[in-house]
Amino acid sequence: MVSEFTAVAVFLLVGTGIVLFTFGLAKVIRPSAPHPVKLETYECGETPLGTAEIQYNVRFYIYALLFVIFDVEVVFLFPWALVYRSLGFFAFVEMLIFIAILVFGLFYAWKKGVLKWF
Amino acid sequence: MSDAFLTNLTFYVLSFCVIAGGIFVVSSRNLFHSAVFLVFTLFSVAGIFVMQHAYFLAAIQVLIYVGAVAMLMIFGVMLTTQLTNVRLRHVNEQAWPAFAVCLFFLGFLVYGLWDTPFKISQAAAPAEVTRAIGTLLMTEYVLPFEVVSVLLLVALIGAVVIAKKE
Amino acid sequence: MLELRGLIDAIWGLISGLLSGLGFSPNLISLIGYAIIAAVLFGVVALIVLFLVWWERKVSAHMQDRLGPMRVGWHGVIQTIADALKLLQKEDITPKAIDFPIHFWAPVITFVAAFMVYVTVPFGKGLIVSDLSVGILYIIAITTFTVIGLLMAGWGSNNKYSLLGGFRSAAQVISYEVPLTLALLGVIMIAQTLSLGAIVTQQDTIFKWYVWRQPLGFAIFWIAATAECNRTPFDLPEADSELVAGFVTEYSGMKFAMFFLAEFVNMFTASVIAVTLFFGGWMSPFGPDFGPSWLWFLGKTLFFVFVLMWFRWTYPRLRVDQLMGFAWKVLLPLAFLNILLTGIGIYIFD
Amino acid sequence: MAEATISLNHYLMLSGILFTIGVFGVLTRRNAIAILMSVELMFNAVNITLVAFSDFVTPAALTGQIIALFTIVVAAAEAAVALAVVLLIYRSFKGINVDRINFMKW
Repeated sequence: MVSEFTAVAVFLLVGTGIVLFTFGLAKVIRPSAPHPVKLETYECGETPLGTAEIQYNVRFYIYALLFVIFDVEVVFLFPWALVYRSLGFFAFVEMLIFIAILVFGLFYAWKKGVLKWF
Repeated sequence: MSDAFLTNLTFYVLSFCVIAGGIFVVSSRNLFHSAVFLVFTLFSVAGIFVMQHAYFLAAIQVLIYVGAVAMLMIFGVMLTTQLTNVRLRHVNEQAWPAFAVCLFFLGFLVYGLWDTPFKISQAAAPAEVTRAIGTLLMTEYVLPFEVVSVLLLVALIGAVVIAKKE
Repeated sequence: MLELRGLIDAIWGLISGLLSGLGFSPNLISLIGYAIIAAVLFGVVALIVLFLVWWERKVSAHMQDRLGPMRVGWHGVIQTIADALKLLQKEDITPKAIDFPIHFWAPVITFVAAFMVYVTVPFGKGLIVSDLSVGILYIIAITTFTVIGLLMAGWGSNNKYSLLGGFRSAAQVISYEVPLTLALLGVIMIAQTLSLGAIVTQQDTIFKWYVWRQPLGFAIFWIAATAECNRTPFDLPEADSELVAGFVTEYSGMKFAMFFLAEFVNMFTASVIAVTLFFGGWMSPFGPDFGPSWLWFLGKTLFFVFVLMWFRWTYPRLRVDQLMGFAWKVLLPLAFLNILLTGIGIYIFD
Repeated sequence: MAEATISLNHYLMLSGILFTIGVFGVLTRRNAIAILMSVELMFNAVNITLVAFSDFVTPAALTGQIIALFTIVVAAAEAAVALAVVLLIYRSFKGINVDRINFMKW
């Protein structure tokens, strides 16, 4: 049962445990002097105006979206890269088509101006 | 601690994480909490994949679902919700009927699955699963593979057209 | 021989003998073994990070013709330990408006994700906790949790600067993630394996280092990795003149320390990946048996960390539009070109 | 090996429960993004099933794993487009509660 991923699980548990332990330790050691001003949201010493519910620009979302598409592409490239040498020229052409189609997408986004920040 | 005990323990702990995470995803009032529990559930599902010897798929699950899809959800939540007004009603009027329907559906699934004999195969899995997947993608599944790129292109263009500011 | 593996095996022989004498089952003993390794490695990583913080301050100081920390210990070597102890005692000031569970778990996730990379890092000959078959893919996958941590910190703080800083960091990290991964793909095409241990053993002399066959790939990787670590010239998330402290604005005490340490761990990780994939990992330039392997590994890695620090005092900060444009319009096409060239190169040269 | 180990049915049950949770979410949540999350849960339930069958029924052919891989890709594409639609809805309706978005009825 002890597979290669057992270490990953153990590391997850031990790492989280140690971090939480240091938080707990700090809680025991540190002073606590509550004051109403300390409970305020930081805004350079001013009284905060409104909450953080400003509308953020949609461009962040567009980058996230491009990332999703290209991340998925990369995932398909991994198994391909692993067998590239054994499969020969055919695999290369297949991947060329695959990449070309997505580079076209990137080019489209570029021309549409979504890669521009301003 | 025998092998079987460890396997069982891992499975039940992971299943608990998956199911508890799923329940929180659909029931949390705070949408951002839902998204974080979604990340938790997806990560636990990756653990389940590891138990089923699908190591490549587990890595992909974390990479695409946690790193991309859940992150996109979080972006969506951050762009459309406010932290302050989470006290609104988050379910519609159909909650109880839906619960009944789901219970019936689950009962139906369990009833259907419990006694079905599946052809359990004892064949050995390929030694290097990732390499085998690569070979399969390049030979047997080459058409779906190329269609995926077209699908991604369509999704990219569609999403850009929809989300772009006029 | 100065190899650590023999020593570790000897110590582990003693402990496991003791445990099996106490009637523990073999499975439990190996679990305990992993737990001990994890705890020890946590300590090692923490020590390395404390050293890096001190080193960064010294390097910065000397590059600016200052002295840096001098008081605590010889040339201030234990300054960061003193700082860590100070942070441990700091009051944890959290505003009332935060989303507590999110705010609390964000630093934990960020740090643990940064730490979990070291499961499959080959530190030296035989010094790898678990040589995962999906090695590189595992590292790439686990580091995506950093983005989740950033977004949680930004949102959970309920602060304008935090939210904007979190958004910016996340957008930057994901933009550079794609060219970074594509740059690593060139090495995988040559090496034909994802396991880091195998990649290191393939590069057993200086002539077989993959950097010679992947110069463009390495350049892309290194630029993207600098951006992933939020280092200058890509340190926009911490542009203190615009965003106060970015997503860590509302953090103090140990929680702040976790973000701070995770940043240095990530810096070390980036150097580790560069060394392992492109510069022969723990192999010495002259073959596997020249000097202690872990020392070669540490030396090479620290050199690359030094390069990151060097960047910081050489380049000015980019503007946000230049930053994103560079990732998508320059690095990404170059990364595709690199894959194409690698594909053709393998045909011509092999 | 006296104790029972995990069989195919265990995975199928887990998948069934997760799928049901997803269905419940889709039926009851008002927020469009929450509905999308529930759909992701359903996708994951299906993937567990596919990989389980791949592991127990066709371990050599890996069919289930390949199909799960394609499922993940389709899910990612779906999420990208669906969230773009959600953003558009948010812009025109100033909210994303789906029971308010009923202009197609008339």
